[in-house]
Amino acid sequence: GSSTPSSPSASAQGGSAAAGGKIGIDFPRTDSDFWNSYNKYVPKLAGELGVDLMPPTNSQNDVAKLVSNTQALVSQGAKAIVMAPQDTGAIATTLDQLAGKNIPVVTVDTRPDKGKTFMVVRADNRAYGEKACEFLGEQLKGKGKVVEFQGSLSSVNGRDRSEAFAECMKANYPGITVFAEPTEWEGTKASAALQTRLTQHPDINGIYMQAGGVFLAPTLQLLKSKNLLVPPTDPKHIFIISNDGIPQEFQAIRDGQIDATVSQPADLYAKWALSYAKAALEGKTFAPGKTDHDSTIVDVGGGRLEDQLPAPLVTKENVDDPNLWGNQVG
Amino acid sequence: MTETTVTSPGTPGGPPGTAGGTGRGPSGLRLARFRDLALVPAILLLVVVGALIEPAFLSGDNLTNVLQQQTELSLLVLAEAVILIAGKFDLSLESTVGLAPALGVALVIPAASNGLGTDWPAALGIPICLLIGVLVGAFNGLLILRFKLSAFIVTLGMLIVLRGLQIGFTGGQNLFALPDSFLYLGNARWVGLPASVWICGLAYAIGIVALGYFRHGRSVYAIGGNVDAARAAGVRTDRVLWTVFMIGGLLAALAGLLMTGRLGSVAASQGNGMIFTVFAAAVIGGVSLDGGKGTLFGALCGVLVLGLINNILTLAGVSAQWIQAIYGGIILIALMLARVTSGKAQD
Amino acid sequence: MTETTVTSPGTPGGPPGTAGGTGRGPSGLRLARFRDLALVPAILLLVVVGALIEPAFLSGDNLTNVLQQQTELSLLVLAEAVILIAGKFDLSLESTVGLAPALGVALVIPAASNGLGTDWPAALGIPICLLIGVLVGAFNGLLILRFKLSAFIVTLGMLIVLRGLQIGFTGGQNLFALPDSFLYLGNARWVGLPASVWICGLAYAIGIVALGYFRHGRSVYAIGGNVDAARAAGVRTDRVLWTVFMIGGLLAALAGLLMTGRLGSVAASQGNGMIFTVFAAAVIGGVSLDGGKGTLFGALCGVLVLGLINNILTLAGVSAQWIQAIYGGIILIALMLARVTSGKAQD
Amino acid sequence: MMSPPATPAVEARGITKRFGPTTALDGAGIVIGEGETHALVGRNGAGKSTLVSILTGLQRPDEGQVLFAGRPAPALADRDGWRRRVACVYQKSTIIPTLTVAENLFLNRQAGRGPINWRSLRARARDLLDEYGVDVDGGRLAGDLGVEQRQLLEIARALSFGARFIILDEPTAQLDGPAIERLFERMRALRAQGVTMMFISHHLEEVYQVCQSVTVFRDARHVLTSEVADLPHDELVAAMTGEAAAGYQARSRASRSSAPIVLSAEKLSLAGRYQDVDLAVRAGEIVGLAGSGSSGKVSLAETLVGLHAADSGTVTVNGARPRPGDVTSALRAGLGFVPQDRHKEGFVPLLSIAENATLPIAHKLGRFGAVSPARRRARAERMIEELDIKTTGPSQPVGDLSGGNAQKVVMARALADDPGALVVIDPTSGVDVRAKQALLGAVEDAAERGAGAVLVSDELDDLRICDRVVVMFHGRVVKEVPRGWADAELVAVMEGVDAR
Ligand SMILES: Nc1ncnc2c1ncn2[C@@H]1O[C@H](COP(=O)(O)OP(=O)(O)OP(=O)(O)O)[C@@H](O)[C@H]1O
Ligand SMILES: Nc1ncnc2c1ncn2[C@@H]1O[C@H](COP(=O)(O)OP(=O)(O)OP(=O)(O)O)[C@@H](O)[C@H]1O
Ligand SMILES: [Mg+2]
Ligand SMILES: [Mg+2]
Repeated sequence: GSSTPSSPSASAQGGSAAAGGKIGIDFPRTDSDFWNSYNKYVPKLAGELGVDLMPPTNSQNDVAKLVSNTQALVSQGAKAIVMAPQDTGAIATTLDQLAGKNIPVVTVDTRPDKGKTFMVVRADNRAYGEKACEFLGEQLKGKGKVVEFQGSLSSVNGRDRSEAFAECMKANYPGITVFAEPTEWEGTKASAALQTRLTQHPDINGIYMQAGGVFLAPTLQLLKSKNLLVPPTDPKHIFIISNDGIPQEFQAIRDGQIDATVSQPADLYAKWALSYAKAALEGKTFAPGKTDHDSTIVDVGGGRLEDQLPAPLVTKENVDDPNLWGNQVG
Repeated sequence: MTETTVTSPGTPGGPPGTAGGTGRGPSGLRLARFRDLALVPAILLLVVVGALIEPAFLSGDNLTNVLQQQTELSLLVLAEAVILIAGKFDLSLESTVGLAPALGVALVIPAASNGLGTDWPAALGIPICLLIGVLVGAFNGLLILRFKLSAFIVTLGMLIVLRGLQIGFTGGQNLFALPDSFLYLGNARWVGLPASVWICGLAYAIGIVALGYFRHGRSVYAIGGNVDAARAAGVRTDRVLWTVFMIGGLLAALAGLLMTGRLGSVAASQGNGMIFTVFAAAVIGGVSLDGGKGTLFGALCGVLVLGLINNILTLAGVSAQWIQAIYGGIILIALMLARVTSGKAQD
Repeated sequence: MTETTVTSPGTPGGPPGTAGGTGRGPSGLRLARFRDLALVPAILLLVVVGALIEPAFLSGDNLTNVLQQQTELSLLVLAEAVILIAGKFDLSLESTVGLAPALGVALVIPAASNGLGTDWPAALGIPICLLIGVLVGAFNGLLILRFKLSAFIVTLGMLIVLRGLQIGFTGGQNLFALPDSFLYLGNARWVGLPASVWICGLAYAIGIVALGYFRHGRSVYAIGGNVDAARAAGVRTDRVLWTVFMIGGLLAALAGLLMTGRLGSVAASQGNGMIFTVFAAAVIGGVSLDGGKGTLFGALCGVLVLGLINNILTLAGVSAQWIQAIYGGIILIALMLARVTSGKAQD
Repeated sequence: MMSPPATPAVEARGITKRFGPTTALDGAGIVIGEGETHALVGRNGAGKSTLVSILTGLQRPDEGQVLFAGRPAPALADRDGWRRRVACVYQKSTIIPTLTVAENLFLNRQAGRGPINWRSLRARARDLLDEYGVDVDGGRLAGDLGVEQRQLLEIARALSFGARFIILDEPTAQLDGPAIERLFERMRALRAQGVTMMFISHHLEEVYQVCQSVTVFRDARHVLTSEVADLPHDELVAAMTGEAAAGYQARSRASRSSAPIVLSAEKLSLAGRYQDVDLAVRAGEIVGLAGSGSSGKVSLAETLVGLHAADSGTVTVNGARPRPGDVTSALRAGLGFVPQDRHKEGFVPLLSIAENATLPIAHKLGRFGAVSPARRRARAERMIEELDIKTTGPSQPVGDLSGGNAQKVVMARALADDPGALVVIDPTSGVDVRAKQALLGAVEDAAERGAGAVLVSDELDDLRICDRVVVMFHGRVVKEVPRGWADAELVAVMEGVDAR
């Protein structure tokens, strides 16, 4: 039998004999606003969902650490694991080992290249890139120069966003020149690149930053010092779209400093990751199709399921929507 | 085999243009200057290449950008160069770059903006930031000099601890709500140039004069060259070293301050991974890891080389896929060029 | 002031470091052993703490995990320790960890799986991987020994270049279609223990015997201690150093091989940032950055200390927010403990 | 014990100092009267330099007390206090190689509070160097100087402080005749100004030349203090060694002109160092190589062993032609080598005596590249015994040995392989009388076993064991002096007075 969970406490179908058991969770990193919000939602939601959560481990963006953390969680008795492997290839062996021990795994944010997972909870990163491309393309009416702060090439999310953005630009807006700046997710690199680029091409009129948490402040600061932080009505205005959905981005949208962001649902990540892990322990199974929470479960090949959560585009119109996670944290 | 040559100790610790003679006899003086200027051909080459690739390269605006983007790095390199000349090591500078302004900011901003809730007067922000730098340096000095621990591991441990503290008390959040004083320094322009460039130039000028023309500065070279001999000559080696560590921390905090102002926030990862670049610039600039050798002017040239390479690669729009390989390749070539023009073995 | 203590020039102006590492006379041997065992109290303490915090700590499974997780690190530490003892530096090891297996894999897998399209026989994968390690070491040696460039900057440049090459030809993609041979080594168990643990144990055993009881091994110490004296005593210093660099590259490639097998893919960032930990482990284990001093056994203890700290912190479920600060703090404490129990100044 | 008039200028009482298991000083003391030049002598490792480091405040004694003019010495941290009371030429270099000569001279007193005036500093340095007759450019890096010039620098620096008490720890060990004479004149002038001095040397005749009183240490203890005039040479040696003295007698050897040539140089030239040198050493022969400052003798010897590659000409060792500039192939051809600067090229300070001494023969101490620690130890114990090295055992690091004993280890290393040819540079610098005998004896033993030796030295005592002395002057061989020379004759040749 299969079901779509209608709520976290959906009734068990596969018999709840195996229900219960500790859930181990590994946090990928603690030095970005997005992940910090996620890290904060997890224990809160675990309480609400009635999940028996072990003390979370932290792999500090290092897959080797993630592997050892997982092993430690298992030896401490974890019956299900939630993780967010930032390096999607290097986790394959671990997933196989966990599968061998019948420990279901829910991955958040990234889809492992290989290996068995119970569910992948993520937003579609390619969609981020496409949304950003479409937004800028429309605002600039298909003409102009755009600077793109790429993430690290060795991160899937960065690569997905970059590729989708580039493909969409090429296909739909050939009149827009894109300067793709490699930043390794570093604010200083982005700031330096933008400064250089603005000197070289003073007529730049669009910016796509792949991570607002890292690039927002440096970009605004630089534009301010160049007197380029002007309202959209001004012809000098540079259109900026960001990814993440942190409160500071919302504030910047309200202030007219940036124009849009794609809200990456930190709260939903936490909520559904825990729900699926719990469901796995309760013996439930799922099938592709629409869910009751505005998302779709898709089969990404080999029977691996992925719940693609909605990642709304936030602009001045909907920036005050209280449902956005960025409006729920301090 | 090359074993026959006598590896003569390279860089003189001499003050620029004065007694810093290497080599032998009357041509020694000239050689010494060359060594200091070893990177100048590399810099010239880069400038020519830059101008060919992109006319905008030579615009005053762009060159100012290059300078401004390197200010924080160059302050760290200044700090590290002095510490290396004194024969020690400091890896923890890169964490101080993040921790000092983070604490300085967190203590003065309201808890609602991720502050610590102490709400101290905003005017204290900068002094606290600098003080923290000095304290970190003093603590490093304590462990290294009193407890006789290895500078490398002490500061490696501190690197981790300080970064950890920053993540700990900010909960890993970036601090966005900066007091105006922080923003001012990172953004103001004085007489047409960014304030940070002036500050950095001043710091180097003071450093060059102090290391070149003052007794305590010279004793840094003496200590790095042979600490026992320096002690025998009456240099209070521990005191000088301690001071050097504290100045290093101070400069790192200042760099953090400027970076915070320029980027408009304190990232939890501010400074992360910079120490490699700091060492690269210092060593490329002729500062020896063995101590006692190198000049601040050389170190500054090292910073410039790296800054120019970065700028040119950005202007040239090199593909993200190959940028790192090319960057590394150019550094290696610049090194070999410096080696060939200076004619000295490096160390 | 601390000037009174042992480091003062015994016979004044003595060659720096005379009073160093080992003890003197008949009891000298004993003291020397103590120095080697300096970390043992720290290790014991960690084991006790681990057992108290979490009973699962002492389970065979967990201890095996600790060992297996440290195998790649320990191979790198072995390589770096030998290079440091020889008085040189190699930062590029961490890039070799990624590049060597990446190239080895990419040359044998089909283009569809992100391979280079050469489709060489799969059996060549491992030999190519190891060969690349050796070649990287040989190239480092060439620049450092023939061109007399500084080991620090050469290998720093190589660190960047090699990583850049890997990103360049893989386009930043992970390679996960591994030939079976790669997977085998990282996953097989021999007689109850992971194959990688055996390999690593064997490498250390060979290293310890070679450095302790073989002519070429001893000459590594002689070179690190005083390269001129070693040369005057007829040691072919350049040849030995070159070999040391090549072995270092080989070990790094081997470490990359094991890591690839264990993790089931070659990540574009494989090995990134490891070099800090490598140095930390080596130096905590008593290997001096000045050369000529330290043992492989000590270095292995350093690896174990770091591995145990990691494992205990994970088991203890320390809050993600503070884990780094605590980790760094414990390293500092372990160092001081080693200092106190060995009673020696570190360097 | 002589009781000096009034309060002594310097007094050390009951000093004990231990380094781990080694007791360097055991309740030893010294009393130096105001204005006198006082010699401190003793065998290598007697504790002289240790006393120096205590008298200059570099080390704290475990027990005992130091008094200056009757008042306790300043605290160890008070470096300025020490510097006002005592200046010192240390036995081991305190020159900072990365700084210039001028700056080394005025280290830590380049200027007062204000900025340094480099021009005037260089001028002051030039004056000082001229005053001491040191022909060095003040702008050169000290690290580029030879040992000799560095030693002169140390002396000039110490004497220029204007301190009332000066310690000279083996200042003459690296100097040639004229330089020593200049130093002595200087010392006499200082004494005339009432400066108190403590002088350490293994050349006992120097003690008689410049000192009024002498203290002897033996095995870390004070043995005697006496007026120099009251103490004949052999009694002094007996006090040092604890046994009746016997002067070293060069042995007579029948040098056979039919013996094979084991070491030769043909038309050897190295630009700036020496030109067109021919040299042939037969088995069983010891050839001295002498010449005063910058004669090129050391460079020549270093070329023979492969430390330099000659510009032209060939070197032959035991009939083989080692690769120029390759020490290993020269050693493999059967050469033994004692380098000039033992700290630079002689030993690895952290490694044990056993390892240092067997470094060139490691391949013979086991199979397949292995080195048997037991055989190494046995070898080393034999060497320690043969050369009478004062040590706690073969596993003691050489860095912890006193200067003379370290030199013996270097000699042991050279002899380890029973070399057919031997190149020995300045073997007895800083070595006590007994050790000197042991070292020269070792060279002679080697010659008797059939080795041919080149002995580079300016010491007439050393050269006496040579069958002939080849004298160089400004890079050329000027004369060959057969055995039986008179001191004055040889010195004249070396100084170029006699050169035709
Ligand atoms: N720093 C040290 N550590 C260990 N042992 C030392 C140290 N300094 C000196 N010693 C030992 O103390 C003893 C006395 O050494 P010292 O250098 O004072 O002798 P010395 O009389 O100056 O000999 P020389 O004439 O050879 O210079 C020697 O046995 C030496 O090995
Ligand atoms: N490393 C060097 N580089 C350049 N010149 C050198 C070097 N070493 C020595 N010389 C010069 O070569 C010449 C011969 O030096 P060498 O040391 O052989 O003479 P020497 O006879 O030993 O003199 P001394 O008695 O002063 O030691 C001298 O003029 C010296 O200054
Ligand atoms: Mg002595
Ligand atoms: Mg000489």
